[in-house]
Amino acid sequence: MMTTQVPRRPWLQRWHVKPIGWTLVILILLVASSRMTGVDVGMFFNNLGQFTDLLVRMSQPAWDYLPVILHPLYETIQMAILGTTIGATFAVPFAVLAASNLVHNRWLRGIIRLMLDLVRTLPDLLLAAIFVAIFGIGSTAGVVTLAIFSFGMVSKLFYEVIETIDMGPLEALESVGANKLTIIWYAVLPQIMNQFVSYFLYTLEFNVRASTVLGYLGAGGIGVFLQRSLNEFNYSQTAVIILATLVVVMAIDGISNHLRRVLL
Amino acid sequence: MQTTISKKPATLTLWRRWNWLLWIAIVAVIYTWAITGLHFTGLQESAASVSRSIVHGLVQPDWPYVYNGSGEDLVSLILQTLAIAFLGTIISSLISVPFAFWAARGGKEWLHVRSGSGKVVLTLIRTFPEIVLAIMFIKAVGPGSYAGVLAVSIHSIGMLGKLFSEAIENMDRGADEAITSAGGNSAQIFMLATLPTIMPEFISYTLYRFEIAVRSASILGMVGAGGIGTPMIFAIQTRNWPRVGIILLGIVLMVLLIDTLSEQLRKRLI
Amino acid sequence: MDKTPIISFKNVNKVYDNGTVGLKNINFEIPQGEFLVVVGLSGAGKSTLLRTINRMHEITSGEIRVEGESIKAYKGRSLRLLRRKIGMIFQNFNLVKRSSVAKNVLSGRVSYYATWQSILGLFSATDKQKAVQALQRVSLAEKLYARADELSGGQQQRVAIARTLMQDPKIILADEPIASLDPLTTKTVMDILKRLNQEDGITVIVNLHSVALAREYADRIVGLRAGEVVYDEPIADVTEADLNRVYQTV
Amino acid sequence: MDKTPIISFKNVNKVYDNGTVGLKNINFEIPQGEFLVVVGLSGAGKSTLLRTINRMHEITSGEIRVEGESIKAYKGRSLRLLRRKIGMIFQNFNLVKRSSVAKNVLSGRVSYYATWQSILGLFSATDKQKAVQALQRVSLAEKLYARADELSGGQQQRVAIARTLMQDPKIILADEPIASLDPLTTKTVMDILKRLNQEDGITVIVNLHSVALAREYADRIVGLRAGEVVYDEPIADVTEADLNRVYQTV
Amino acid sequence: GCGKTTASTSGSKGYAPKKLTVEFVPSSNAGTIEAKAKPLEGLLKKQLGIPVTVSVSTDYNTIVEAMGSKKVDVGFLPPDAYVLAHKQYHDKVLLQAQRHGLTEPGDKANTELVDYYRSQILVRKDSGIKSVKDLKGKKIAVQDTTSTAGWIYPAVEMLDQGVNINKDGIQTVTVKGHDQGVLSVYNKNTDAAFVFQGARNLVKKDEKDIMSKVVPIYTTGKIPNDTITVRGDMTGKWQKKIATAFKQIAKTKKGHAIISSVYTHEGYTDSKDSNFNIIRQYDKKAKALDK
Ligand SMILES: Nc1ncnc2c1ncn2[C@@H]1O[C@H](COP(=O)(O)OP(=O)(O)OP(=O)(O)O)[C@@H](O)[C@H]1O
Ligand SMILES: Nc1ncnc2c1ncn2[C@@H]1O[C@H](COP(=O)(O)OP(=O)(O)OP(=O)(O)O)[C@@H](O)[C@H]1O
Ligand SMILES: [Mg+2]
Ligand SMILES: [Mg+2]
Repeated sequence: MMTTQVPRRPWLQRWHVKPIGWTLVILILLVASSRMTGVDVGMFFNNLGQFTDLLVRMSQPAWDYLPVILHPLYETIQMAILGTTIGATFAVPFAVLAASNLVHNRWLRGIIRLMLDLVRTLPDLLLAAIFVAIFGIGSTAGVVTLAIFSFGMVSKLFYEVIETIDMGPLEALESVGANKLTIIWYAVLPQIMNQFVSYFLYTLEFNVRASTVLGYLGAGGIGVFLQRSLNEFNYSQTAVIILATLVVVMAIDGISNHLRRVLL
Repeated sequence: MQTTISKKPATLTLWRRWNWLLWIAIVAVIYTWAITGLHFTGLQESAASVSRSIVHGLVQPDWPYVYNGSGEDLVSLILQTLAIAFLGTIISSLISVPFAFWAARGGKEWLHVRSGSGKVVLTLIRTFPEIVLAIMFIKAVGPGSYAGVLAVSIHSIGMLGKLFSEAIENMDRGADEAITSAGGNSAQIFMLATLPTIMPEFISYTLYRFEIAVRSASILGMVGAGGIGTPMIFAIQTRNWPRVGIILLGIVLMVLLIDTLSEQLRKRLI
Repeated sequence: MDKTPIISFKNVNKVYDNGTVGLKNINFEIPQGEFLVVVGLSGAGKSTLLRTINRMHEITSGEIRVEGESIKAYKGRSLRLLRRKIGMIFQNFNLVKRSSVAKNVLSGRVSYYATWQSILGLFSATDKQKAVQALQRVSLAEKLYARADELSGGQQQRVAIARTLMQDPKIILADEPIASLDPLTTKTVMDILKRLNQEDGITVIVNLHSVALAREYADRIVGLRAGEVVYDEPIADVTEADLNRVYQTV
Repeated sequence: MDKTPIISFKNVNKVYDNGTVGLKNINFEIPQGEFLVVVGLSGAGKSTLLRTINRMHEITSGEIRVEGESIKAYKGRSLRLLRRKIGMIFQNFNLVKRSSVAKNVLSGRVSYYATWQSILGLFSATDKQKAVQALQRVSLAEKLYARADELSGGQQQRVAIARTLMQDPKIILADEPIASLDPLTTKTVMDILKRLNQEDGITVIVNLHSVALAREYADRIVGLRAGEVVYDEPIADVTEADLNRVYQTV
Repeated sequence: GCGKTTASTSGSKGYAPKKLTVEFVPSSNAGTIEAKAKPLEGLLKKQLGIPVTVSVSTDYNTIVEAMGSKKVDVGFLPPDAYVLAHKQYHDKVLLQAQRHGLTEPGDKANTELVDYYRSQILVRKDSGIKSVKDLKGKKIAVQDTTSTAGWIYPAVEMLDQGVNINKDGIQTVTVKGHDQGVLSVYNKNTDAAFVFQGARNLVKKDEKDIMSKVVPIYTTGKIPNDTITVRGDMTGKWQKKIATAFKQIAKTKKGHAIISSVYTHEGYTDSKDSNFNIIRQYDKKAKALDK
């Protein structure tokens, strides 16, 4: 009795066309990229000692350097807070306009999205350079750079969140006879508030880390000191800078994790 | 008919009101600190002329730089940047998976020691400046894009691991339960239920990280770890705006292309 | 006294963009104050039918009249006024989970306010009392300040009803309001609807899966199959056999 | 022939970490081959009860025996063997949405394979045929290669049943298997469970909200309220009034 | 790519490369630089007869570290970086680059080839600051404290002139890049700036009137030009071979065109470690200044 006919699979599935195709494409890309970048696995492991050399030299942080970097570290945090706030504030209306479930006008949405994409593509290094040229060395350039960078990042994260919200309450309000703005206020914002907080803090953290790079171009903050310690080969100072940044990042991460749970 | 709004419980009212005020106060203090702590510079006298030459350079880009067959033109370097970002992202996305499970908060874990330690490690990796990482790898494998690949691979673990672990924390455990109740062991649960369920999010985050890696590959150029970054920084430092213009154009086109592709991929895979 | 129908369908057709036929040549009238139950298999077009009445879905051809006027040309403000007149209760409640019950209930009244007022939450004291009363009607006044997601399913459903009451609707559309509720809550919800119908004279249209409930509460039952009306009888004439016919697969 | 009970509860208590009492002093036995329906209000502890039987939830005190053996000490392999013996059907199906129906169904058989075999998908031809047969039993063989998320709710529920069949279970636990299904699909699903019970002699325990269905399908009905058994009668003795008592609010 | 080039096959006599890795980092006084490596690769390969890879970095830390870990054989190092590299890893200087000398006013290039450059203190012409003494109580734009031309030389020489930059009421503003120093004076954000001689040329494209509005009040002594340095363990034979190769390249027409346009090098002269004692002296004085 036990011979039930197993139905035939469609051709595509039977020969695993899609998975095999994808694997092939990725393999080809991997091989090509490895060629292009000269990847050599053996060499890396042979020279692991050289890799850890710097870590060893960093292993004794020069704690007396800490007072020196406290002020720039504060400056970094302050710049990050302002930059993120400005960027995120502007991101909200643009994210709403870019969300396909709220704006049905394809053209408007397309134009807004293109704009957001363009903003996002600008490398922060270039932005920093340009704003240093316009505002001179100092925090203004840093804040503006971080603001634009955050704007690009948050707006994208944000319209993706908006697109995943539950449309039910929107429908309900629509059926009550509410207009667009009211609907957004009552049905959209409450749903995305906690994600917003989470992404805001995530961007803040990103920006604190980014300042270590922006300093290289004179946009203020801790980066100047990172570069100086590297140029003096004073890795025990580098270690202090990294650890101090770590504390800040962990604090933000902790707040974010906590809020995510509380607001959920 | 007269109804009055029922009174809320007194303590609750009190706490809710204070709660709210407390938050406002904290936020106000933070912003006051941030604003007063920075000293802002206004527009420079030279801002107008500098902006003009920047714009001028951007609208009259250095076209011959696009391709000249030397392997050091825009097209080749952008391809190299893509290669660095691609390899780096793929490697880090694989390494991130175990890290993510390490850092994801589970149900009945004692004081969250495991996940807590995982989170700290991921934060440390994320905070370790990419530049220092690149220097370390250059010491190990010499200057060039290989060092860039390694730096991106390791650095990305910090962010991908975090995003992955949050995805794991938020995932729907239903399918896991089903396999558990069918008597599957943890490896089987992972392969047959967890992984297929979580895959779309992993892929989506990986694509997102790829976009970021492409942009941050320019930072690596500063220390000679390959890619389009080095010429861009030289051009900025020597105020060669037409060159900056064409590089920017290249990066914009590249990122737009990646965006479109990853959007398509995302749609197809999820 | 001959009642003029509050809602009338004339040759209504609805084809979805992907070609699915949602409604096919619908023709019937609903007199003011009726308690109408729509039954039919999953995918029969019940939700579609309800949603065309307040223009949440557009119809492809034909005409729907509400209070004697064709709703086709309504736009902007006039459409919002139509919707204000028609309360809708959704199968999955459609509450803003993170907002308080009070806020959810008051949001039913936004169309009576200017945008800025409703955004600033400047509801009149009268309306706040009205909200409490609405919650009292569904026996839920004590949950006024709870967050919507702290409530059980049945309680959420009742909040949704209270929200609808705030609109002062003349018509209530309820799309499977009792799916996945336990028998006790089911009865509560259906009783509330019946009371609104009888005490306030609101016309009620309910989609249901349960034939037993339909027979218990309806004045009249309409059966749909594949977008067509296959059954339409006042409750006195409904027989079990008839209803089972509606549920036969096509 | 006196049947030894396949499952027995002795003074079982379950208190959740947050202090909620899930089960309170539960004492009863389920003979082999019975079709038991558990009814009760939302939050009464029905799901909790079911989940303690295959140790998806741990109990706080008391003893549960399956086939005469206390399941308390089971660990690792022995626990997996216990779970293999007990099939569970979830209210929300718990399918891997992105995997094919075949894969979902076969995954019910993992406990018969070594880890590496199941991971590589190396299921035997016999088991593949078994999967087809299981799907045939729920009339869904033609969907073998469809992705789970392409199916309607009722179809997904049936896939979940087929997956359970693959386990060759002696006991099936079904947690509200028909919530939000239409009457036709409801009947299909319940009929399948009944057939498994009668033809294969599988002991079936079902949580239900619908008293009508309980009376139609059960051999015996157990009523829970606030974690306690407040009703326990063979079907012959069940009266409508009794059941309504179970649904009274406390 | 840069394969398994420099496997440490150093015998008793030292390291003889089978494949040469060269890294370049621009010196601070280069007005135009390009991130080009390939042309030099070709030229060197022809001269040396072994494969050559050239890479570019904007930051000298990596190059010193990579030479330390024997991943780079030859580095184009600025003088301060050379001093550090020598101290840490005993790298050896072979050559110094030559550039055109500059004449005031207007930093015009003359025909003389020199292996040094200088640093300047710039002020606005209309500021009334005429000498170093006038800088007391003023605001000065400086580069990072590791910068030879943007900090060490001018600061030390100011002290010789009796003005202590860390006292005397002087406020310093650290800027990034010598162009920023010039601009901060031009924009009146600071009263003076320490920059390398010729830095005004960087902003000439953007601000046409820079030469007339911003002028030097002081020019420092000679700073050695950037070096061509090799790993300390390289055999003497190869050191000589590499030095000759570079000099040879500078002499050919094609080679000269390339090193001139890409690295603004006009030629190379032999160098020795003692040429950099002057840098070490200044470093020491600058350190004392910090205290
Ligand atoms: N937005 C849509 N686009 C295309 N087809 C749709 C859409 N919404 C519904 N349909 C289809 O129209 C038909 C009627 O759907 P409708 O939602 O009205 O059914 P229903 O009777 O409410 O069923 P249920 O009891 O499952 O809610 C179904 O075949 C459905 O697949
Ligand atoms: N993980 C948990 N932690 C704490 N309390 C829980 C948990 N799961 C369930 N409960 C509580 O235990 C009680 C019994 O829950 P259970 O899920 O068994 O109810 P049920 O009878 O299945 O209800 P429903 O019909 O709504 O599914 C409820 O009060 C519930 O809130
Ligand atoms: Mg429906
Ligand atoms: Mg339950």
